[in-house]
Amino acid sequence: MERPLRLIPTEVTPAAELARTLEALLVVASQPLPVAELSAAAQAAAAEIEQALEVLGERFAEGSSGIVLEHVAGGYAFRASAAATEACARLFEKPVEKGLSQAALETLAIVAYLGPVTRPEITRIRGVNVDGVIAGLAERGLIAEGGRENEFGAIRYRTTPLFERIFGLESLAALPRVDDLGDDVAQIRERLETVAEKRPA
Amino acid sequence: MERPLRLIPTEVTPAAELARTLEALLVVASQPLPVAELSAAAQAAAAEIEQALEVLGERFAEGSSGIVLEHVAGGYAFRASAAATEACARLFEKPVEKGLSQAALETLAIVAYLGPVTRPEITRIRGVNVDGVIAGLAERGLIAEGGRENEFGAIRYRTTPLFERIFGLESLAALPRVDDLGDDVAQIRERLETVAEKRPA
Amino acid sequence: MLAVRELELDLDAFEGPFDLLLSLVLREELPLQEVDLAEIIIAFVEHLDGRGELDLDACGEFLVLISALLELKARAMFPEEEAELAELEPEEAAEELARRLAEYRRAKEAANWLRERLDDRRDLFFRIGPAPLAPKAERKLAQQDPEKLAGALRLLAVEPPEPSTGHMALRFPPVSQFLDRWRTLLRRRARFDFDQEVAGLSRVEIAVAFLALLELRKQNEIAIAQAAPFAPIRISRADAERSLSWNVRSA
Repeated sequence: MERPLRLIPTEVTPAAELARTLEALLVVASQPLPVAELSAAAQAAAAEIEQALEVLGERFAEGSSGIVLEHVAGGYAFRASAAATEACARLFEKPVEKGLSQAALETLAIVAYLGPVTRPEITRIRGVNVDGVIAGLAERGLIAEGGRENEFGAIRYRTTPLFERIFGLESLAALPRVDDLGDDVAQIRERLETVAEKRPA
Repeated sequence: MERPLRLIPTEVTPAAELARTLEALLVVASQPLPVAELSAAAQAAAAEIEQALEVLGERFAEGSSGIVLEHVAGGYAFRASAAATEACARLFEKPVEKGLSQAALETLAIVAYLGPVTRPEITRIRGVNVDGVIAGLAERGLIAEGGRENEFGAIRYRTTPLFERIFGLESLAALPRVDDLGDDVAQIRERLETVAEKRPA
Repeated sequence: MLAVRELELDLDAFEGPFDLLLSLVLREELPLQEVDLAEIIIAFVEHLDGRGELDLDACGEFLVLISALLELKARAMFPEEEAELAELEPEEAAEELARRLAEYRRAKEAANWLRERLDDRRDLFFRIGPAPLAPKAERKLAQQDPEKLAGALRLLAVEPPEPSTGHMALRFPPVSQFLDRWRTLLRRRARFDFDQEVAGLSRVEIAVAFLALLELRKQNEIAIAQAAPFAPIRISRADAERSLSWNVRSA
């Protein structure tokens, strides 16, 4: 250390000390840290951790700090404030440099909602070959292989923590429900039946 | 964004804003950032950057924050406070590994029984490049450099006290006997080298 | 009248007149899975729109052709459900199709949501990877048995077997060579007989060729069938089984 350790003689409460410890953990972590991990590393109860995180959430908030604490991908992590986006863009690459194609987003959606899911299953839903799209998503680190269907079965894919981070999801459970399309199914069916009736045998 | 953007109606001075921008850049960086890079990214003069860094240095100082701004060779970077060293060590602790790979075990056996021994000698006996294995064993602290063959000769390796602890040996003299391979170290070495020569390349 | 068959298409997988696409598909030289049928429909509708008049005959012809392609594709996509689909009553089939369409609608819906989310978030920066001054992780090793060291040393003292020249005669071609060969063949033909394709090869080559087939099967690229022991081994593209029988039946 270049600069000598400066001891500042202020009273430090245990809560404030815990908050500092969490700051330290969060600034060196390479991934969002779940409460359980923070609790194990800081040797404090989960309830205390959550309290300290609340304090930190106010200190490191958009509009009052360049460092922002966010609850993402099942844990807590620091990111740059939105106000500093332009400065960051001059120095760093964006997490998703180029936009994602419609095909990539649909495939990603299927993996996120139905994962772990195999390539044939995705093909089935999308109706076109998805090999290239899957390779692209895997290369970007948005999806990863997650075991096989069975010993010799097809590889299954799941989304990664990076996916949750980029899309700002606290967890996959934060994805909105899209199964309220019941009316549509009935309508589609009705139309199909009408067509079927008119088809010459 | 999960949490609504809270606009805090405080006047933000340009200097304070610059400091926030630097905070953001430093929390995203994966390497120390030199003043020139900070200056280019934040679009501010070097002198302003230095001033802002001074402010940040006081805010993120040992004893008053868990995040500490450090000036290292390559520039500026955040690190964890010294007070949080133990918590950080627990965070980065890896699960205990059960055993060593066959390559590591063979190399370690050669160093233990024949040491101190040079890298070319180990290579000759094992018949493959051992650079990676040696680096790994050294990183784990199981072997260490122990002088040179002669003034300009190859570095010799020997086992460490940690090695003895892990293998439950009071000293190297307590290694299991390998009389079946030869009467002394010189004989064993010769035998291993002879066998190695016969191996197909 | 608008000649539907002359409709010029510019798709990802195909460029040329609709008629050529049809014949390529029927000759199984263009897998339908690669073709985005929605694009064809859009091309047709745009073309129709450009003419400014409604050509009922052309629409009728197009509907017949495109629905045939849709059915072909649907069946090719789900070869494993061959029996299952064939046994379905029209109403059940309609229901199944509706269910799948709904599933696809959901995927689209979810994709839209993800796009909006990405638009909100993609300008936010965070560090990917380790922090510059992060502590280094220490590797810890469990207690070890010193006998392992003696064992490792003894292993190094084992005399190698006398060099054998037996392997010189056996030249193993790489499996990848046959993987390429089968894939190329399957792009041209939907199915082939294994025995025919390996005629004249050495036993080792035939063995490697067969290994390549097993690999393709594992990847779900092909189906392997043999009517009885020692009968010819038939290989078909995993997606091809259904379309053939459908063609035969409707011919």
